[in-house]
Order: sequence, then C-alpha cells, then structure tokens
Amino acid sequence: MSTFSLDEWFVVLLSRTIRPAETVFHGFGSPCAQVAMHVARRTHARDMTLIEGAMYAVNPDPPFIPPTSNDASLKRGAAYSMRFDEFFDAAIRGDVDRMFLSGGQIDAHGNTNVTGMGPSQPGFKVKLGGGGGGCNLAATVRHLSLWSSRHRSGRALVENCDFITDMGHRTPAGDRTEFGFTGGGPQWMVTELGVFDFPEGHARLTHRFPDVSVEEIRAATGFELRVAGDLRTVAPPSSAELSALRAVDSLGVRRSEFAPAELERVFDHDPAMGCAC
Amino acid sequence: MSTFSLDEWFVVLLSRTIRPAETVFHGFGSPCAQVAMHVARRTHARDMTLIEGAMYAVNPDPPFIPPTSNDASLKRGAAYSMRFDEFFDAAIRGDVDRMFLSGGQIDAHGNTNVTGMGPSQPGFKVKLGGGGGGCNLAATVRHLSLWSSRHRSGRALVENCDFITDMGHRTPAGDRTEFGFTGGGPQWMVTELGVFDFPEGHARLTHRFPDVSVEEIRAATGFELRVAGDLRTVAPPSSAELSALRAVDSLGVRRSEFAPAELERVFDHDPAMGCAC
Amino acid sequence: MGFQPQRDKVVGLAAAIADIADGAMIALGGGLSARLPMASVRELIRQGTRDLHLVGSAHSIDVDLLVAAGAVRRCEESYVGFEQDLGLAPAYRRAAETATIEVAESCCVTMLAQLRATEMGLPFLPVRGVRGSDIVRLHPEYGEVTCPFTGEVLVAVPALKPDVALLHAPLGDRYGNLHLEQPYVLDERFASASARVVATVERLVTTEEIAAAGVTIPAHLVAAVVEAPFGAHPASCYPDYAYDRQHLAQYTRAAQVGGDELDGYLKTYVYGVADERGYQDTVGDERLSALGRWSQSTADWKGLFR
Amino acid sequence: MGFQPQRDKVVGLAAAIADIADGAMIALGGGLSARLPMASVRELIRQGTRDLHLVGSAHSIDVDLLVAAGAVRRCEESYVGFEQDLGLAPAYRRAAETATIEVAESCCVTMLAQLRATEMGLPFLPVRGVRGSDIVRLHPEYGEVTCPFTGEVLVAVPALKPDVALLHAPLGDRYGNLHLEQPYVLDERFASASARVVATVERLVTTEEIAAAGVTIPAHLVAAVVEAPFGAHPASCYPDYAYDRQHLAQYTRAAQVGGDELDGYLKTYVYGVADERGYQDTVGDERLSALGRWSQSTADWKGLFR
Repeated sequence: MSTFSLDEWFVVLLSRTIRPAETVFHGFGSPCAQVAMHVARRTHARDMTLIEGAMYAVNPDPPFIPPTSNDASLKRGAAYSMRFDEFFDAAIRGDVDRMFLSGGQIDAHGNTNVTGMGPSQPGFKVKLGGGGGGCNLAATVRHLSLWSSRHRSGRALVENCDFITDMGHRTPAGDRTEFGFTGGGPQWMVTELGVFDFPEGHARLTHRFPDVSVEEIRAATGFELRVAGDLRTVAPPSSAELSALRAVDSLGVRRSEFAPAELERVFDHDPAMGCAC
Repeated sequence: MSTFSLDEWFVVLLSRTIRPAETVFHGFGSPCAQVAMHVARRTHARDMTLIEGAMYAVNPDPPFIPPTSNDASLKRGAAYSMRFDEFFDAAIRGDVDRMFLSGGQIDAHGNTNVTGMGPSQPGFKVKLGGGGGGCNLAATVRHLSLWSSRHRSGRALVENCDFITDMGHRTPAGDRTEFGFTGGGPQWMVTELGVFDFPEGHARLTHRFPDVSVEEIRAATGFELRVAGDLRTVAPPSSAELSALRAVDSLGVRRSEFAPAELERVFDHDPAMGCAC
Repeated sequence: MGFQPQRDKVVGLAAAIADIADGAMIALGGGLSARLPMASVRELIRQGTRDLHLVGSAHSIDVDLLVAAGAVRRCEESYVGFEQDLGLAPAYRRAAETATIEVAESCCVTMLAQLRATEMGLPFLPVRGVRGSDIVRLHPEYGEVTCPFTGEVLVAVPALKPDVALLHAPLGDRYGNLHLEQPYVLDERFASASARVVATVERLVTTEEIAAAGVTIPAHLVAAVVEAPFGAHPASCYPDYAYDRQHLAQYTRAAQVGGDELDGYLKTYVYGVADERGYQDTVGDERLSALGRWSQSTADWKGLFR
Repeated sequence: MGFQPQRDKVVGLAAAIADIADGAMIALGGGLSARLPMASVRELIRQGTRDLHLVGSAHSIDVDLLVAAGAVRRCEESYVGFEQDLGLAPAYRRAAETATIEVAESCCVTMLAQLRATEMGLPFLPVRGVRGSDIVRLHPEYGEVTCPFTGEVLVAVPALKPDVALLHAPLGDRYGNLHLEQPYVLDERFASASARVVATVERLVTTEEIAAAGVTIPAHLVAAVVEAPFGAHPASCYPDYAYDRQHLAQYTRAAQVGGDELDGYLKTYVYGVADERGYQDTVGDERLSALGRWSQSTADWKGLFR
C-alpha cells in the first residue's frame, strides 16, 4: 500500500478551500499555498483563475515550483501576466475571491502578524519579513484561507498578536463593518493539527488529523479552543490530488514550511479513494 | 523670388513658441500646432520631446500628417507610444512644458471656449466639439501657446467667453494662484493677424503681420487691445523652417484651419534668410 | 464583479448586444477615427436600444450615429466631432442645441480619474484642475475634498462604473484575450472599470498567436467575444485598415442635411442590412480592401487621405 | 521635474552613483530575487553613501546588504527577507531588533497609492484598507479623509517622491529606453514618480532592437544608463540568468553569523573589488554562465534550484 506524508495532506486540505470559478492569489514566500492552488486547478477547480504570487501570471503551467516566488518558471504557459498595479487594483476593488495568508502569529479572530514579535518600540524582539500587500488586501479580498504549519509549537496560534499586520474579523479597534472593509475575512484556517472555520468571526476546530487528539490541539492553541459539535477527521487526499501535487511540486518546496518532525508523519493511502473534497 | 503663404508663416510662428529641450504636446484636431511641433523639432528644438496628439507617440517621424490625429502614420519612427493614462499623468504632475490650445472663443486672459456658443441651458446656440483633456491640463502644463486662425472674423477674440472650457490666467471666479494651479497659463497667442504675449495675465499685441494694420487688429478684437511699446512685424520664416514644414505637411492639412481668403495671403521669401527665431 | 472565468466566450453580435438594457451606461472604446466599436454601435441601433448614457474620451461617428438614431439620453465625452477635417458632429450638435440629449461634456483627465476610482475600489478621486472651468456647471455631481496634509482644496469626482464597455480589437481569442495597437485610448481602463466587456475583433486567433502578438486586455476582464471583420469601419483598425475618410465625409454630409438624407444613410448602412456581412457588402469589397493598402507604400497610405 | 531630453545618457557606474547624496530616498527596482539593482547597491556601499531612506515592495539581499554595510537610516518596504527558502533577512533583522534603523514597514498597495499620488501630481490619495492594521503605528504621517459622496472615512496617504530610482533591465539603449520582462514590480511607477532614474542594463543595444523587444520604460524618464552585465546578480535577470541560490545561501549564512563572516563577504564581493568587472571575476565565469543555462532544458533549470 502506498503512503503520503503530512505536508502532502496539508497542501491538499489548503487546495480544497478553493471553490470552482474563484479567482485566487497567494503571496510570495508561501510554497504550501502556491502548490495548493495548482493542485486545485488540476483537480476540482479547473475553471479557477490562478494568479501566481509575485509574478502575477494568470493561469500559468509552471514546469516546477522554484524556491522563490518571482522566478520566470512561474509564468510559463500563461498568456498574460498582470502588472503589479493591475493586480493590486483588482484585489482592492473586489475582483479577487480568495487569498492565502499565514503569519508568525495568528489569533482567534484570524488577525495575523508577519511583522515582528514583542513590542515594536524601540525594536521588535524578533523582526519578521513583513506583509507584502496583505494589510490592504485583507480588507477587500472576498475570502481568506489562513494556514499555519507551526501550530504545534504553541507560539503560532496566540491569544493576542503582538502586532496585527493583516486584519482578520475584528481587532480591539473595531470590526470589518466598522472599517468599511468589503471582503469577508478569514473563512478557513488549516494547520498541521487540524482545520478551523470562523463562525461569528472566531476560529472553531472542525477537523483534526487522525494522529492528533483534541487535547494536543488545545495544548498547542494559545486562544480558547472552540470545537465543532460534529468534529471529524480530515478527509484523505485522493489519488488525483496526490498525483497533481507530486507533479507540480517535484522539488518539494512545500516541505520547507514544516518542522522536521512533521515531515515524518506518514499515512497509508487507499488508491481507490476518489476526490473527497 | 520664391514665395510663402500665410498658413506657412503662421505655423512657423507657432513653432517658434517652443523652446529647446521642452516637452510639448498638441491636442487632436489641431493641424497647425501639430505641424508646428514637427517644424520646431527639425529646426531650432531638435532636443525637444514631441508628444504626438492623440497617439501619445514620443518623437515620431511621420511620413506625412494625416487629417485625423490618431492615424498610425503619426507614430512611425517612434520607439515608444505612451499610454493614455501615462501621458495625462505626466501632464498633470507637471512634466509637460508646453501645450497648444485654441478655441472658438478666446478672451483677453487667455480663457478658451471649445464647448459651445450662447447659454448652455437649455441648449447651446452652437455646440462645439469639446475640450479633450484641456480643462485639467490647462491647470498644470507649464506654458500654453494659444492660437486662433479666425481672429479677423471678429467672433474669435471676445470680451467674455460664453463658456470657459480651459482656464487662462483668470476667470471671474478667481486666478490660477487661488485655484492652486501649478502651470503658468498662456504665454503666447498667435493669430492670422499678429502675435500676443500675456504680461500680467492680459493679452498684448507684440507683433503684427506686415499686411495687417493695428487698426484692423483692433477692429477684429473683442477685448481692449493692448499693444507693446515696441510693436514689430513678425519675423519671416527661414528657408530651413519652410522646407521642414513643406516636408512634414505634404498633404497641407494645416490649411484646413483657415478661411479661404487668408490662404491667398502670399509673401516673398528671401532665400538668404536664416532662422530668425 | 469578479473576474470572468476561463471559458469559451464566442457569441454572435446580435446575442452579445441583446443583453444591453435601455438606459445602460455604455463605454465606447477607441477614439476619434480609430478602433471605434462600430459593429456594436450599428447593432445597438438595429435592436432599438434607447436612453443610453454614453461615456468616452474623444469620439466621432460612433456617438453621432447613436444620437442620430435617437438611442441616446446623455453624452459624457470630452469631445465629439470630426476634427478640423470634417468639422462638428452634425447629429450630436443638433441634439445638444435642441436639448434633446443631456450634454455632460467632460475632460479626458476627469474621466480617467473617475474610471480609476472604480478600478481602485474607491468612491472618489481628487483632481487638481477643473476648478477654473465651466465644465463643473455641467456636473453637479462633482464635490470637493481638502487634502489633510496641505489644506489644498481639490475637486472630488465620483467613481464611474459603466454597465458595458464596447471594445474593438484587431485580434482576439475565444477566451477574450485581446491584442490592440496603440493608441489604446481608454480601452484598458474601461475593461477594468466596467461591469461587462463586449469585444468585437477583426479575427479570432489561437491563444498562442495572441500571446505572441501581446495580450493588451486579458480574458478575465472580457465577458463576450464576437468576430466582426471591418467592425470598426469607417474608423480605422490598424494593422488591418486605415479609416475611410470618404465614407465619413458621406456620413457627415448626410447628417448635416438631416431628414431624408440622414434617414437614407441609416437605412442603407444600418436598418437596411441584417448584419455586418450585409454592411460589408453594401460598403463594397473594393472600398474595404483599398483601406488595407496603406501598408504597401507611403504613396498608397497618403493616397487614402487626399 | 520635466522629462529628460533625448540625449546620450551612458555613463560609468561610479559616476552615476556619485550623484546620490547621503540621506537620499532611494527606490529599489525589481523585487525578491528578480532584477534587483545589485551593481548600484554594491557601488553605493563602495562609495560610503550613508543614511539612505530605502523604499520598495518586497526585497531581499539589496536591502540587507545596504543595511549590513551601515548605509541605511530608514527602511520602508513591504517585506525584506529570503522567503521560506533562506528565511529572515539577517542584517535587516538585527538592525531592526537593535533599533539601529527605522523600520517603516509598509504595504504594497499603500506604496503604490503613494507613488501614484506623485505620478498624478496630487498631495495624497485615499486607500480603503490599513485601518485594521498596526502598520499605521509605524506611519504617523498617514491621515484620514472623508468621501464627500458616501461619508466613508478612508486612510489618506501622502505622495511619495523618491530622489533616485535604481532600476536594472536586461536591455537598454543609450537614450535610456529600457526593456524589462515581467514582473515589472514597481519599476514603472518608480520611473515616473522619482526625481531621477539611474538604470543599469545587461546590454546596451540600438534603439531599433529595443523597440522590437518592446520599450517598458521610456527614455524620457531615465537620467543615466550604465552597462552592467550581471548587474542583478545574485538576483535573476531573465532572459539572461536565473538567480544564484547558492550565492544567496552563502550570503545569508555569513550575515547570520555576522562579525568577521559578514565582513568577509563584504570584503570579498564589495570593498575588495574595484568595480563590477572585479565582482564578476570573483564570482567566477563558470558560476555566472551556469545561471544562464536555465533555458536549455527543464532539467537544467530545475537543477539550479536543488
């Protein structure tokens, strides 16, 4: 019986947050989201409009996913690449249906911090890279799919972000309606331990991985863990999803997001499994 | 002895309002200004940046000037054509040094009307074509060169424009400083009778054509005619200017701007005449 | 809103235009004598569409013909006319003078700002000019905004969102990727700012061909694609053909006279032909193919404009 | 302001960079691992320029190296780092944590709005987002503006006008026409909004060649052109070469360790070489030419990234 690994399952779950016909974007430095979009486009969302990270290429068929987001390989097969301003205009006027966002810290409302840990003055304790276009796009893109590959560390899902780079459903200063934000905010969050939705703007565990208990998840979560009444285990990847993923990410760039121990989580694959999305 | 005609002299005078190294633009439907720019670029202003009317082509060498402003002939030889927005952005931020403007009516302050004669409500008595981008560009382009080929009619240079499409130096509502306009307003006005400058924002006759008297000019002018103390006759075209003009405008599109009688004004050319600009 | 999904968008002209409701705000692509969406304009007239609100920069026979046919309620262009060559726009002028259309004359820069507001998802944008111009009298919808940094008072113009943009391109593919030659005029802005883009193209080609030529307007902005050869005539559509100055002169003469002369033009070239194939037959292959000979020599090119 | 007149603008790198004053606001072209103006960055460091205010979207070794060399006062980018692959930007991070640089982290959209304000000659532009983000705490210069039509309160951001934009392009001509491949990132916006553009190019070609390839940034926006082969290395400059992942790994390792290791990198690749020819010699022809082999096959291309 063949097997698949946690990183593969994780990316498949991310890809399933995409719905057919959506226009979807990932930021740079996001290999899991990047691979997930190509998996979706080769499986259940063939009519999606895939906008490739830092290239703004529309529906490319890259020969492989490189470890940097603006390599020319990522526009191969695309008839058109948007200009920087053209893409960002589309996103802020509401023409982009979904964006993937992650963060060094994520709170229960889906606020994310990619700027820095600790107080910002005089200097952050840990300076992170920064948010790209997130702090505006999070306001206007229709749906956000969040992810964290470091949930288990206990430092990723926090009670309060030290710094809110990209707003989720609400912050101490107000909610999306008060700010006139036209996008719907975080819809899903996938971690290496489970999957969350956001009823009433608060994260709620809806699925767990079969090798992880709710107690383990609660212990790793810095905010109050809400759990869906019908908590399930995540549905396994189909053969189609796995083969799409392996074809797209032959360099395995998705693996760079995970701690080494997570990459050793291996699961049996039932080849009769169709698409469960 | 060879001769030249009024329309040729007129265009040469327009071309001399351009200074070396300037970035210069003409609107559509302006053959005299259009030809004048090409004459300047082939004579005294070889380093100017010529932006071709409705094509926004930069420094083209058109094989001829067609009777419409966005024919592809007008971008021939240009390495680059600006986008519509790219040109207008440049003009409104102050990167364009000179624009040519005309009008069905022009007043002493250099306000122009290309919208309509008579009251605008319920309908204009005569509806003119409209101003293109003038009502914003007149605010920010560094210098304006005005022209009228219908001065003699008595209806072109008026006491008050029925409608101000493009603002000159001041209107009843205020002056350029009050409006925060960054451009300098009209600098020169060339008509088929003479040439004006704008000291203190009011038109002043500085040159007349040799076949026209000041009294004729006064009679044709609807506003108070101010005359420079050192009024001169306009300097004749050089051989270089005439040959540039004839090469550029082999179809004679400039002639469409003049009443038939004006086209019959012919002058003797002294071939020894160098550039008098 | 939202991008158009990647799918086959080829439809017939009649079907593409039938979706346009009376009273719609229509953005006209191209400008002056170049790339006007004339096939769509003629079909709008044939279908009897009414009360249109036209927006665009500098236009000519497209607007004039729609006005002549009584299809227009409001004109919001920066210019309507035939330049120095053929002069004022006869039907537009008459309708403006008799107040049978609303003249909301605008400025290229103002229109650009209003379209960009829509493109950027903003309710308004500021512009610096306009304040010295009576154009503001034609636009009670303009407002003012004070810069929070400099205290400068600027004119605020509201976002403009056309219901439909009618564009014409030399090349397109079945997904709606369009290749244009300069000048693009406002076509790119219209494509992003309008709720729906209907494109006519000289030729449908493969995506590979259009990618090689260069995609100017991408498929995800286009809702419908119609193959319409000579669809810009009597305007130009380079590299295929120059504008038809003789035909424009014929039109402006008829429109100046008005009455039966103008009706005759409309009957011959619009109502009396079932479709664009009929239009081409009426204009005649000889004339149409002559317009393509601009590329043979400078003398040929010039010859079209004598 | 005003456009640059059409003239020969070719100069040497040292002369082009010598005009940049301490304290200047510098826009860095390209982004992440693509088309970074590294030759100019190295020359700025060699010349000992200080107190720079850097602006840009998402950047990596360009910003980090300038920070490592002590040339920077203020960083205003949307991201500085080496993505998931090589992680945080070591020198930038250290300087931010010890507060030896001002971190004015921004957002791509906000930067775009600020540059566009300059391009449009406006003192400010509104943006809709930002209000929910602590990014505003890093930008006391932001204000608010109320839409005169809807009453919506939007963030107002002031126009941003860099003193110099440093761009790198695969092709340029002596007048400053530049051809770029996508992604153009903010290069076009920087070119219009900056007081002065200094461009390095892989190859100087004729105007005909560059017109055939397509002019992305026109000569009238460019003040100086420098021929600098491999001038983006270790970033990519397609179609000429892919990015040099090994070199970037070598740099980030040295920068993480800091001290002598980082000094060693700077000495070897910046201070210890007189010019870009020296830099290329130090990196080595074999390595440089390997980066150009991406185009031979997918296997070759992929091989560069293993």
